[in-house]
Amino acid sequence: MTDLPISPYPALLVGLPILMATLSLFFRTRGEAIVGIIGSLLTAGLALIAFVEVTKMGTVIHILGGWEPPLGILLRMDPLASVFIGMTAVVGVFISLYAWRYFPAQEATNGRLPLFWPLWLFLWAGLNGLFLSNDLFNLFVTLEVIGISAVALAVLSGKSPALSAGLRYLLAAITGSMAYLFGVALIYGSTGTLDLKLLSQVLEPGTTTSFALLVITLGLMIKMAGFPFHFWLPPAHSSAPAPVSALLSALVVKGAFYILLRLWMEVFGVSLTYAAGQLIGLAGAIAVIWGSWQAFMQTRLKLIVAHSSVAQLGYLLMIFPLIILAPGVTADSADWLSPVWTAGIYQVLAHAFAKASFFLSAGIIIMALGHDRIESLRDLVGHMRITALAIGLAGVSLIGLPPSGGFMAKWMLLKGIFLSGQWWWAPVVLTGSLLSAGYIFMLLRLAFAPSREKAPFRPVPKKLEVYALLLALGSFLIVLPADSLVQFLESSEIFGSGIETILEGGINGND
Amino acid sequence: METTSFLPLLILISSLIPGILILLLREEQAVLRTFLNIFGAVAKVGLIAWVFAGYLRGEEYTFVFNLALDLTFTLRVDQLGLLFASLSSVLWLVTTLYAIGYLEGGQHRRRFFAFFSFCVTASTGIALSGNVLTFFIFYEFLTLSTYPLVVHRGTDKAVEAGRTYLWYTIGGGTVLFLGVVGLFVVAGPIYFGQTEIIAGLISEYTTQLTILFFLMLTGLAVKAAIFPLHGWLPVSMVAPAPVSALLHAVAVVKAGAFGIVRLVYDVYGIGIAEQMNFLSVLAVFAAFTIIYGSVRALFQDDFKKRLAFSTVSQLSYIALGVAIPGVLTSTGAIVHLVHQGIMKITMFFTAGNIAETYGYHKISQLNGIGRRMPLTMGAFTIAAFGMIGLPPVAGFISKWYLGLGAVEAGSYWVVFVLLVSSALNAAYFLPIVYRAWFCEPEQEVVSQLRSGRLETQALLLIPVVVTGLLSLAAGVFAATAGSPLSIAREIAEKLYLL
Amino acid sequence: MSVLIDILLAILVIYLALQSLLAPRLSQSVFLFFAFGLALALAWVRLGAVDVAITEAAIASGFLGVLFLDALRDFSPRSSEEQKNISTVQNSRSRNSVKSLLLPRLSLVLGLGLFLLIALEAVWNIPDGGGLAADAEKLLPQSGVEHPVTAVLINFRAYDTWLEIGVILLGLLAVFAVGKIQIYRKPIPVVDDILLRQVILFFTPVLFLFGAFLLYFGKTGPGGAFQAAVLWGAIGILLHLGGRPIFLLIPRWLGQLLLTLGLLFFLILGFLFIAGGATLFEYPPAYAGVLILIVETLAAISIAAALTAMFANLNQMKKEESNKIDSTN
Amino acid sequence: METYQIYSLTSAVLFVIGIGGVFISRHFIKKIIATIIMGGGVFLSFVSFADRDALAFADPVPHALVITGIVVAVASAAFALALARRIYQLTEEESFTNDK
Amino acid sequence: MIKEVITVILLVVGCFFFLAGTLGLLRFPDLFSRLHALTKADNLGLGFIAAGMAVYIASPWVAVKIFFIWLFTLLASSTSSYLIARFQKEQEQTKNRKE
Repeated sequence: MTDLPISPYPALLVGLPILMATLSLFFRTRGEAIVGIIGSLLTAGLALIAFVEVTKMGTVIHILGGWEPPLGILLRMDPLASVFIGMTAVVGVFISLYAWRYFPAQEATNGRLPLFWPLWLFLWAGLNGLFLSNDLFNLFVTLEVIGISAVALAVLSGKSPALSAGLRYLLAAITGSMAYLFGVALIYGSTGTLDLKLLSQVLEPGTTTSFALLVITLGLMIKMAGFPFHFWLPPAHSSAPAPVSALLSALVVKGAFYILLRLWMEVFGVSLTYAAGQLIGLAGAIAVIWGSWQAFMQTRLKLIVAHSSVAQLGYLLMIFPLIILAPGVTADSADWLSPVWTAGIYQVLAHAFAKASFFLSAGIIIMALGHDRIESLRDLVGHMRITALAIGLAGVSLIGLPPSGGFMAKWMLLKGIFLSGQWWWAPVVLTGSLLSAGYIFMLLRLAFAPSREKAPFRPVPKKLEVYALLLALGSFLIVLPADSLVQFLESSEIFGSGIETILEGGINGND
Repeated sequence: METTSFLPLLILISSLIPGILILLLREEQAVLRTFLNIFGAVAKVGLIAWVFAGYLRGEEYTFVFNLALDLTFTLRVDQLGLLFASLSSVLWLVTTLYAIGYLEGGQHRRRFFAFFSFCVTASTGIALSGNVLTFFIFYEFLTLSTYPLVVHRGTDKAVEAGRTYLWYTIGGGTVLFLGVVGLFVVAGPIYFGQTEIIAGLISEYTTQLTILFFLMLTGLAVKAAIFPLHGWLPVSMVAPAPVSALLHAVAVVKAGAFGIVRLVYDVYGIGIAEQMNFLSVLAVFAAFTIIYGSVRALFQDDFKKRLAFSTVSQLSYIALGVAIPGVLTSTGAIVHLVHQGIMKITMFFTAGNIAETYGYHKISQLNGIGRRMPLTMGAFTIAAFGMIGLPPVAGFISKWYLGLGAVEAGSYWVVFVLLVSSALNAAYFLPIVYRAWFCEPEQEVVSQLRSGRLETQALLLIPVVVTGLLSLAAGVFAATAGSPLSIAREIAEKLYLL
Repeated sequence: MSVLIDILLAILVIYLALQSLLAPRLSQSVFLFFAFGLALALAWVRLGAVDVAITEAAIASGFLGVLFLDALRDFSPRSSEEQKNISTVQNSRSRNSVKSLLLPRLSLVLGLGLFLLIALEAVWNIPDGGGLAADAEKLLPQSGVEHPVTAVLINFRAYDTWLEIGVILLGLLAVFAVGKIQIYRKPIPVVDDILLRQVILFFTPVLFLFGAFLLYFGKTGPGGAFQAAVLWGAIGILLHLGGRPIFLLIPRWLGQLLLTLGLLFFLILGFLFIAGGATLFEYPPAYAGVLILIVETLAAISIAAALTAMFANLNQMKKEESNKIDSTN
Repeated sequence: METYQIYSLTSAVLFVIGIGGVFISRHFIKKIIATIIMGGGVFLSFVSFADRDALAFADPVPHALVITGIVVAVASAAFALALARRIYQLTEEESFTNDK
Repeated sequence: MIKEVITVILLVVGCFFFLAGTLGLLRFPDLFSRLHALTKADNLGLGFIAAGMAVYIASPWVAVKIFFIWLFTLLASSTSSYLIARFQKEQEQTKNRKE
């Protein structure tokens, strides 16, 4: 473990945003924004340098304080983590640029929201910390950093619906972290270590481990708005200011997913059963159908987009039943694993780009209209062609039409579904696609329809539209480097691996 | 597949880049836009001609880009693809000219021409795609790029038509998606022409491959407008005439028909398809669609609607030709792909010209129009005769080969279908011709578009004359080397030699 | 005997927890919560976790309790359960909805019961993992402090602790975000009570000294930055209540400095270590003791400032209408 | 029955009470109290497991973790309280209007 | 032995005062008298218990610490009950003025 190359970047990736966040507190509104935007650009630059470093050197580590695990904490930046960090950086920098223009432009209607920048940089540090962390308890702390800053960002507008949604979100987040932490306590009690790597060697199946897995999974499901616990997401995401909604949807929920993936794959392999995978897949499938249907029924743009997040996260959960092999199948013979992993990564990436773009576009529309009821989107194409194009592109990626990243994800997912013989997930994927096509094209239809008013849209800064469009394009461009990206990820230990199960033992239930 | 060539990619880029550039231009920059359009169209025709020449010399053009795992994006030149690509590029050039004239002074021309270019990019992409994945990518891309064209007018009716169009095509696309992924899983990444893969697997995976065939066929049948999946086509003729021309002749329906040809000939192979009795199902549906479309066309008074139902009927000739195994029917099917395109585009241009010049949309208004627009109606008459199947126009050739092939294959009922449909074709086209030339106009209307000695604008007139002549030439010179027929025949012979 | 005490204490803790959730009146809830915190602190002592006991009593029960008490002034005296009953009497339609809620509630309770049984089973059968005591004992001499808990907090797992200081600052920012920072700058009425003022003046140095003692003592025994920080934070809260809101009395930049000092110093120190070729928070062994003391002091100052500011901000968030003020009967 | 067992069982009970409280209680303040109770259960389990081997040198790591955890939990609770008070200030609502 | 006896006596007496104070808190009619019972009795009870502990441990330093604990508690509880009383009085005055 410790013979991997040591690099300072992991520590800097967490330290730098917090440093800038803290520094920004010393300034008033404008200065704070300047420090904030510089901080985001620096962090993004650092993330890209670190990404390049990992592509060259492979996994790098940073032993904090020089104390090796199990006593100390180790930051590990493997290809999987670096892809998530890179994604955060790219999406983050666009959202930062957008926010830099958005908040001054919105000052007249929303008033000043001075704390955006420090909170966002804290959030960024938390996300980087989470992706890098290799320690169960440290993951809890980063989850809390993310949770508090995310909720604080969500309530920035200070309006009562946002506050109410924020409190709901916060309570869900605290409950989730506490459930997670209870699992950590049990794991620490039964193994005496918190380091993921060491845990994977010493963890033994048993009631305690299974229960720990159960509470950890439940906790993380609450945090990532997995199906029965999705109730907090739509109000919280839809009532936040536009750049914040984009951050919450594109990045924050991915954090919990990342931990879930890491823990299931790296740590809890011993106590997973086929049934556990099927159950979590079922939760995902219901989320896909329910979320898409709810999105279809909404009449406010941001609510549509928020419900669509529930559905898109459902696809992520549907990865799990495919990676947990049925009894009797070995990971060597399971040739569907790499498509499924590719599907997972692409779903994460495509959703991050497309959803961020979508929320930014929604922000632009609210700016132009003063509200986001969709019947007022009439003739959007005529008046705001860039935004219309961005919505169209992002929507195409969400539906999963070629040649978008979403298409890559759906293709690989379907392929994995067929190859693994678990064909019963296929109708879910297709129904989800059709339903999402339904709500996306409902928007497009309105966008092309003739307007009933003379000049329905107030002018908005063009740059905002361009940032949203670039993000939407990003959800297409990610397909181009797919081959090298997958090869890069395959050098990560867990990418492409599967959990082999035996017939007996492990938990039988999960909800 | 050994040598990588960027030429096929260049063919796509020649319309993609102008499209993107047009989107970036301002609405007022009409001259630059027109230049880009025509430049792209001419470049595309030139490139395809070059590639065609190279191909005839025996060179191979393949462009491969590996997306991820075994997903590869492949463009490859073969005869069938080239035939379709040349058809779309030539007709695109013509339609571009027509559209420039047709939309002069209209709104949102930037958007129109941009998506127009994307649309042609997609259809040449379909033509040149070397494997099922690439085909599917462009197939969906085509759906998306035509949507803004269908709703271009922005009226409630257009938007509603766009919705119908999308539901049909996205639904079809989803079914196709399922089939394509399934095929990938069962047979791996199949390149067109590698029929031996399926042949090797068919005994082991009979059920799966049968299901997948029909899934893909259903997906493709939506665009090919085979009954009962044709509903979008008559509705979406609310679009401007160039778009209808594109939808009905060049791009969308042809993509469906072309896909069926590819599926049967180059993926499953004609032998397997016949052996598994896939084709008889297709034949029955195609035959029914031919009659059904003709009967529906008979009762339309709206000019474009009649043409639309005629398309439904005519397209199924291709499917029918594919469905009856034999060199002659295959030749007929492939050549009809081209012929129907040329003839139908002429007809839509005619309808557009009449509507633009005199504002007539109904057939009952067309009395005596031939005297006022002789060139336009002349072209229409040629095309109509072709559709009915009178020699020496192009349509005759296709029908002849189809009928001959059917006799050869012993499917006499097909001959009967062909005869009935020809009679119906005559029944709904001849009255138009008759009205135009032999009826007295009820009132004299003077069009503002009528400038100088020309019966309408030059840019509207030239395309229709050109395509009218083309459809005549395709029939008259059918026997010469390089004509669509000879190419189609070569393709068909190759198919059956294997 | 000792087992009996433990069982009684455990029952008391559970009873208080249940009661604080079930109490019909909000004020009862809050007071029972206070008691719960103190009982839990006793449980920590029984388990030999004196540091945790101090932290629990000081922060979770003390500071949070004060915040809850302060919040009580806002909310109406009746709890929502009663209000719901009133509204159901007024509105028969919502009574139906209460009835329809009964089934999900019941299933939720049953589910929780099942969950409890599994949880009890899981904690009862927990295998003995050994823990890290041996590692910590071995490395303790190199850490620069003698008290193992402090060593873990500020040295072995300094990263967690640093993030935690960040979380406190973040919590304060979040509270600001809710209250729209302006509230916090609003002057508060000065209390003109001589007794209160004198008592506060008396307690200020006492608390300060005691905090400093805890901080320094943390090196060798239970105590340390967090415990000290709460005491110092208590000074700020007392001064605020006594009409001397520190953050309004000192210049803005100083307030900001106080709030961020701990986090910044800790981080910049870590960056300096990196620059010197080591890793983040890798103290040079020779200076570890001194550096840890400085880090702890500054962290304690920052946390104290943050707690004060949190309280001050929450305190001013009260509802303005006078008829809403809670009377204690 | 050992001391640690009593408290580890207590911790499980507290955790479940907390979870139940978060979902069933209606008033904001009670929901927040419930999260703290839940946290209390979690922290108690950490330390009670550490107390198993009655060595002279108790495992300091769980103690440190719990101190960190308590402080983090308090920060979140204070934030939640601020939200609750602000909501009440603006709307006079003391609980979520539509249940769940 | 004698030390233990003295400790027990002091603790019992302290507990008695606590009990009395609690009884007063529960039984007295109004706020002021409740406060009265609580502060007086409890502070005294705490004093006895503190004294008992000091005797039991029998170390001068600890005794000083315990004394300070008692002193601070005394100060804090008397101040707070004074404040509660004052708050109540103000409330009543405003109520009267309104009526």
